[in-house]
Amino acid sequence: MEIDIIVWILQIILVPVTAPLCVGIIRKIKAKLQNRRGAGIFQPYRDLWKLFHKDEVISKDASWIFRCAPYIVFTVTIVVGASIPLFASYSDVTGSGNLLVIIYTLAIGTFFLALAGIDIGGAFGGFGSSREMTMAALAEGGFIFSLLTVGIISGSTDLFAISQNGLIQQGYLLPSTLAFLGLCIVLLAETARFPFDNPATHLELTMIHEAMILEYSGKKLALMEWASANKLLIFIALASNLFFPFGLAQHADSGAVLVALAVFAVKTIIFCLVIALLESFIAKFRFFRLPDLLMIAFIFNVVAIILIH
Amino acid sequence: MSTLFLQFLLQIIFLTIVFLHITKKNLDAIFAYGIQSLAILILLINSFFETGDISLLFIALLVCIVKVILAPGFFAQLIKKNELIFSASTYLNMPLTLVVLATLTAMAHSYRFSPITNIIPANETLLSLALSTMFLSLFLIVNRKGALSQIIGILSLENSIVAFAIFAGLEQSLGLQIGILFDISIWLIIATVFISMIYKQFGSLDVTDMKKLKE
Amino acid sequence: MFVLYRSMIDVIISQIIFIASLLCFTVGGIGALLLRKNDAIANIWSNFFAILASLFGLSFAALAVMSGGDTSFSIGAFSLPFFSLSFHIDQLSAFFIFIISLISLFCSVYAIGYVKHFYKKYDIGVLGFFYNMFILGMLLVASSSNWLFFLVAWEIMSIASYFLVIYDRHDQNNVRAGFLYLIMTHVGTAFIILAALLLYKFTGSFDFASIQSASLLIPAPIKNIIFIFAIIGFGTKSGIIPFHIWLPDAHPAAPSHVSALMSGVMIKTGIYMMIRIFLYMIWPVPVWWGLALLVLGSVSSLLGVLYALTEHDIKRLLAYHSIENIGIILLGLGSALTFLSLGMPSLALLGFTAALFHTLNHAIFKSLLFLGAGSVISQTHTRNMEEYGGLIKYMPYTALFFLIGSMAISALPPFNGFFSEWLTFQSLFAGITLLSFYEKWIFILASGSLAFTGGLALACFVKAFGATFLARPRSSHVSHAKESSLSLRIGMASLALLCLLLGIGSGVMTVVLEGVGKNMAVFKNAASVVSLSGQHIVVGKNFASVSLPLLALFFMVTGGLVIYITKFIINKHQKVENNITWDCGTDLTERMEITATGFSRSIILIFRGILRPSIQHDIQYHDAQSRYLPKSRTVILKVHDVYRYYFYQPLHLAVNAVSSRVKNIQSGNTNAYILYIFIALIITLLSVLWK
Amino acid sequence: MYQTELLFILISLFAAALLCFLSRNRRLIEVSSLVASGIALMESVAISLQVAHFGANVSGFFSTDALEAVIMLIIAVVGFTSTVYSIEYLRRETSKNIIGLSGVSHLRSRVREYFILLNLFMAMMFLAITVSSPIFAWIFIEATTLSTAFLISFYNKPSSIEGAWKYLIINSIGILLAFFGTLLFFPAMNSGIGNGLITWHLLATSAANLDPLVIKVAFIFIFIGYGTKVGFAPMHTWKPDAYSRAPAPIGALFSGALLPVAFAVILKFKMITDATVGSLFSQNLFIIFGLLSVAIAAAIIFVSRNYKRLLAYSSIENAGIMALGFAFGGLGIFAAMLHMVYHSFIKSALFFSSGNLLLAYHSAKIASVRGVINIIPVTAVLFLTGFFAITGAPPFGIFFTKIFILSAGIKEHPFIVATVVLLATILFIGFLKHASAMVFGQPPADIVKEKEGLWLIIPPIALMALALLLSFYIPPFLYTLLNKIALHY
Repeated sequence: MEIDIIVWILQIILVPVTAPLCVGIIRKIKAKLQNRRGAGIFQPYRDLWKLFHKDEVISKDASWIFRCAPYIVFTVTIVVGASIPLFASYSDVTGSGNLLVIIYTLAIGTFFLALAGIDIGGAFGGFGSSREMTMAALAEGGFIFSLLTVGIISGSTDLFAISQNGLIQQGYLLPSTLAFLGLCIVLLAETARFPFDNPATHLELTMIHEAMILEYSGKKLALMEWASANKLLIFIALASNLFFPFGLAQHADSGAVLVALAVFAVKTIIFCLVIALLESFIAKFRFFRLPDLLMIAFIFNVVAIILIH
Repeated sequence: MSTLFLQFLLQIIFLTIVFLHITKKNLDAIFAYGIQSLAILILLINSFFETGDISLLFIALLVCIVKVILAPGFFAQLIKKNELIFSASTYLNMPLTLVVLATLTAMAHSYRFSPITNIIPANETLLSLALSTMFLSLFLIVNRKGALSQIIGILSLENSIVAFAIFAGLEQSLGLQIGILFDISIWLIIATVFISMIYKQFGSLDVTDMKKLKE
Repeated sequence: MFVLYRSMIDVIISQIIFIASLLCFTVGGIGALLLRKNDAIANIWSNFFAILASLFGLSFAALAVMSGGDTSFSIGAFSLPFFSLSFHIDQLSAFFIFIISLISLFCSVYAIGYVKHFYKKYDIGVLGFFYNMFILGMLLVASSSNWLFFLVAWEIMSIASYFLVIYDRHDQNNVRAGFLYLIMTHVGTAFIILAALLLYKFTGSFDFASIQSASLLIPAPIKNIIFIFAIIGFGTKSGIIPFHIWLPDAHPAAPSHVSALMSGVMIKTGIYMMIRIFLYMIWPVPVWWGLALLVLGSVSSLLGVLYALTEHDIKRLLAYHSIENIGIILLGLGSALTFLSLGMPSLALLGFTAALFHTLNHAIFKSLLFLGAGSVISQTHTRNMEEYGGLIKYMPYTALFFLIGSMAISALPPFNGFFSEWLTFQSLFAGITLLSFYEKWIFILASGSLAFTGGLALACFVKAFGATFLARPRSSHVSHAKESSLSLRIGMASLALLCLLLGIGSGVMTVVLEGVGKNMAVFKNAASVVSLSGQHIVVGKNFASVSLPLLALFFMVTGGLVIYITKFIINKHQKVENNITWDCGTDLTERMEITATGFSRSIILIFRGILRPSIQHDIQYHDAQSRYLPKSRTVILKVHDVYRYYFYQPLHLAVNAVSSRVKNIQSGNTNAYILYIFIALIITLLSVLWK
Repeated sequence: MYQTELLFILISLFAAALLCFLSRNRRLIEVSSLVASGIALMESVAISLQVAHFGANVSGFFSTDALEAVIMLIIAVVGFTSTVYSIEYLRRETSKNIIGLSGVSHLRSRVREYFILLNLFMAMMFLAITVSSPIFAWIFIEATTLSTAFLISFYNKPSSIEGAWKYLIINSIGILLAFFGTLLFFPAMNSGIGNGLITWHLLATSAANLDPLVIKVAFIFIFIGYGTKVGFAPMHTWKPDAYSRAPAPIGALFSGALLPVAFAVILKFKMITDATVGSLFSQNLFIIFGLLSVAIAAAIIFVSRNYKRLLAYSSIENAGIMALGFAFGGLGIFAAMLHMVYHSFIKSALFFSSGNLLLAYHSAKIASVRGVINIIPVTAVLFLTGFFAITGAPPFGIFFTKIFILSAGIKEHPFIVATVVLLATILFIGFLKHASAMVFGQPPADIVKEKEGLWLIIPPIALMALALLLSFYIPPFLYTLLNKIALHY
């Protein structure tokens, strides 16, 4: 009985707790590839701790939207984190594990992030929001269709049901791979990773995600950084648990849960490795070539769906 | 009277209309109309002899007064007052007008119009000739540019209808004849007043310069 | 849910209530006309009776929808054949009466305050008269039961809304917009009349019920013609893409509470009649109808939102969004029609419920947005979003309500827009999973366009809200803007509350709407796919389930925790300093902010194949010689109106050419006139005597 | 038994004409014409009530059955309202000396001449419709042409002379063709009763033994002849010129009263031809010319530049629709008759409002009339409601009659109905373009807002109210009359 409570709590806090770790791992791998030592993998925790304790400067042009956007964006990532299959494929905490609900809840986060970007009235925020919304609008099609492919294969759009049906059946290998590729492109777009946006840069012309949170400082910046880390982990979890659904705890017993946690950790590390490798080897695309990339993702998913019958 | 004589009278009417197409001078046109009305008058008198109906004689008298004396008189007086010797020309040149006249008469005589022309099989030729005079006078109004010739065209159309009625045996009772004549006379008066007004406003009787009223 | 006992008394009471609401509208209208000498009294009179009438309508509709059962009665006998004021209100028309009364209630509350700024300029009595007649026309359209009465109501609605569109007649564009609107509506009505006549030709009557019973007599090709006429006729009124050109001109021209009613409710009457014809009157319909509706829906939704992105006039932006949402409703309807003709009534019921729910939701949030835009315009006296900015500091409540409206329209979860779009998605996904090859592709196209529409709508409303309310004022208009008066705020607040309530209570609403669907003969025996288990709405065998109340609750709890922790536990005594925004050392002018055009420039350039934008730069310099010190630089981004340029303009020129050629027969030449008579005589004679 | 009422109408009208001719006093002229047309109105209502109760009456010189009673009603109502209107209209015009006249005495004689001809014109119309013999009907219609010739050239300007001239010439040709057609109806007749008075009734009863081919030709001549008077398509060319030049009340009388009279005569002949030849022949004729009229009217309205010509073309279009109504038969005839009633009232109201526009703006050009709603608001409202009524907007009856006519026609002629609906839409667009251009927009600078004459507004408002009332409640006696017509023709 108490295993259920632990699993329930774990489901909620797992994403916020381990997200900065992933970011730390990715930075560590990138540093290694650029043969420099780089900060430890727990550096993001220290950054967050530091930011939480710094004073804050808010522009006098900002309205209440600027002030509560961080809270909303962060809460969204926690809610979504709690309602996607991480390690246990039965414990649906919020009861809304449906793919559309996930996508549109994430859209709330993007919506308020963009509004916050415009609210200060600076040039960078406005342009960041404009580019972010363009990317989000184009990515949404690919995102829905990739999850839909897997949904149709497993006969239900409920994420937990998808993650319950074990390894990908033989007949659907090609559609699943196409959908997975599509989802990876959408992952890179949504979490502002490399070909779309350079997370580390503050170069005005190129930054999308950074531009919107440029004006934040102190606790609000911490929440924003943390939220983007959470979002990264959510997408990694979605990609891993829906397309490689093995190793998830099917029923509430401590052994299976521990194994599932380990398998989840391994899968996440592999994804972080892939992302870091990607960021080191390819350059950031010009802004107006990104829509073609997103269209490719959308076409992949459409072809995937057509192939299922 | 023999049909030959009736045929002759009808041919006179036919020729007067053809002459109206050709003439250049207004005075000649009025003179032609006078002859035409005279022919109608004789026709009426002839049908009086045939049926012996006194009222026909009375109508003939009225026709004589209105059509033979009054109308030409009005017109002559009008022409003298405004020196309108030469009437406006026609739309089609002479040969073309004659070609059209020929086709119209041929059409009237063709078997297509047989149901109308042999209402009374006996004078089938007369009726077809009367019909052709009707078409010709209609074409006269279309072709002439002068206002006076158009008026004369309408009056000759009325004459040819009356001729057709006489030959097709459609005589009317006295009251109707009087009514029709009364109308024609009123119409005559109004037409002459209009012509003088047109002359006063437009300086000439040429209908083509009345072009202002269009979309 | 208690089932109301449907006794005879109820029937009579509900009839009395309905007639009472019609009477109140007429009394309100005529009274306003009589009292037009004094503006204030006329305004109060017309809006008071409009509110009273919509309350009556609301109670009647709620009663009818809840308790099921149809009421049909007729008023007065007329000496004209075929024509009788006969009403037949089944659950479907009760639902539409519910929408009409609901929105007119809040718009009338809003109008009490809003119309004040027309007081000295125009005749308020006339506004009150046409406003009441407009709503009365819509109510009659929703409840009439024979074609003639319907056409009368339809024309009353169109002509009343025409006079409302040209109400602000000092601005020449409004008159031109009204002119275009009435022409397009009239062309639509011509096609509707033709469809009605075709129905009459084969079934021998104008009455809906007898047409339905005799619908087997109508041969298939005629049904297709009727379908095409109905699409053109009602598509013009609902603003489906090829026939939409009047909508972005007419809706913004009307006073805002009227454009809210027009956008929210009037375009739904077209949808209502499409349902009435396709699903009720000429039922067994071929498959391609549903697919055609799907294609039309996806085209309308995608292009609607793309054109909305190019707009920088706030009311035109909202008008284009109406086209987009009509497209979404058509997607629901199209999927319902396809499933029905393929013999899957239960899935069709799902699509139908989705369409009805989105009709209700769109009516609510679109009128909320228009009312918000109206109060913004009444304060800033301009519709150009480039001259707004920073209004949230001057009009906080309006900003909040506009934000709720924008979140609802971009289908963000806690609000009602999300749930109806979710249902539409479910019916489209069901289509994808179950259907075979070319139907499946159309369903994929439809869900793809719905997905992109969702994303682009989100971008468009970030632009609309951001450019209007956030950052610093970009023109002097904003500085003297004040918060809108009480009645305006009440109108908007209740609509915003409704958005939230319908979002949270969407489970209950779906079951009610399914009841409305089941009441129709077509869905009589359809098993309902959507079931309400506890708080979850489950579609199919656990195909998809969502429970908005639980999600919202979880959202509130975590949000509260996060705020509590970060604000009060971690670093409680944190100093917060107000300073200026980062400006890289230059002085921060309002030119630095993003403008509406700037915001959507990237999306427009991405979709330049469809939109064909034309960008015009011009720079003025201080003096002729130096090219390096530009005084001012303006960028005008215009989108090429494809429909007007390629279809409506040539059509107008063709008719003009023909009529100017026909005009020449009136050449002024008397001889020519007589020649016409002569030729007419000869030709008729010969044609008769030829044999 | 209605002889007395009928004679009473005619005597009162002729007496009024005579009085106007004799007296110099303008007040007397106006009052006498008003009284005469008032009497005509009351008497015709009485007659139609009697006809509704006791059925048709054929007595000697006069014969009034259902069709005549309805047409008499129309003439009386339109005549009365236009007399009322012309009194105020002429008073305004003489004060603004729009009538191109010099000198006051000359001016008073023109007004006198106007009222004489007006009374004569109404008397002739009453006679034309109620007389029992086709030839007399022809004579009196010819008389209407003559009496109105000078009314059209009332303003004595070159363009009005031109309009009157064209009216005179084209109508005279039409009337003569009709004369020939009427004569052709009589060949088999006179063998029977010698030179007795050939009446409609007689023609109808002996229709069987008429020679079909002759009757066909005769009906073509009748249709083309009287069609010129009604204004069917190829023969309509005089209408826009005459209506735009004639004073507004005369235009109202033309399209409101003269058009139904000529139409009624054609209908009477149609009844006889249908009896001999079968109804198909006349239906085709009506359809072809009706469709042509609607098409040409719709096209030209789209580009017309003068609002009085606009109303003329609208009359042509409505004549075309009435012809289609009679051609489609069954419900179509009932609807066409109702359409005739509505059209006469609404078109006259429109003509009166166009008269007001002319008084305020002194020009008939659409381009020079702007912002009427600010200058003469009541006329603007009247003009706009008249426009909506005439093109068939619901509260007014024309919407219903158009739908009934189309529904009667959809059975056999779906394509014709489709084209009519299309043409009606083009006409609506054209008309709306001009109406909204005139009513809204900025008024030209030199036009000053003045108080509108009370008596200039009351007649059109009365007519519109009557049309609105009739579109919802048709009085029983009118209903029985219309049903009789529907059965009879």
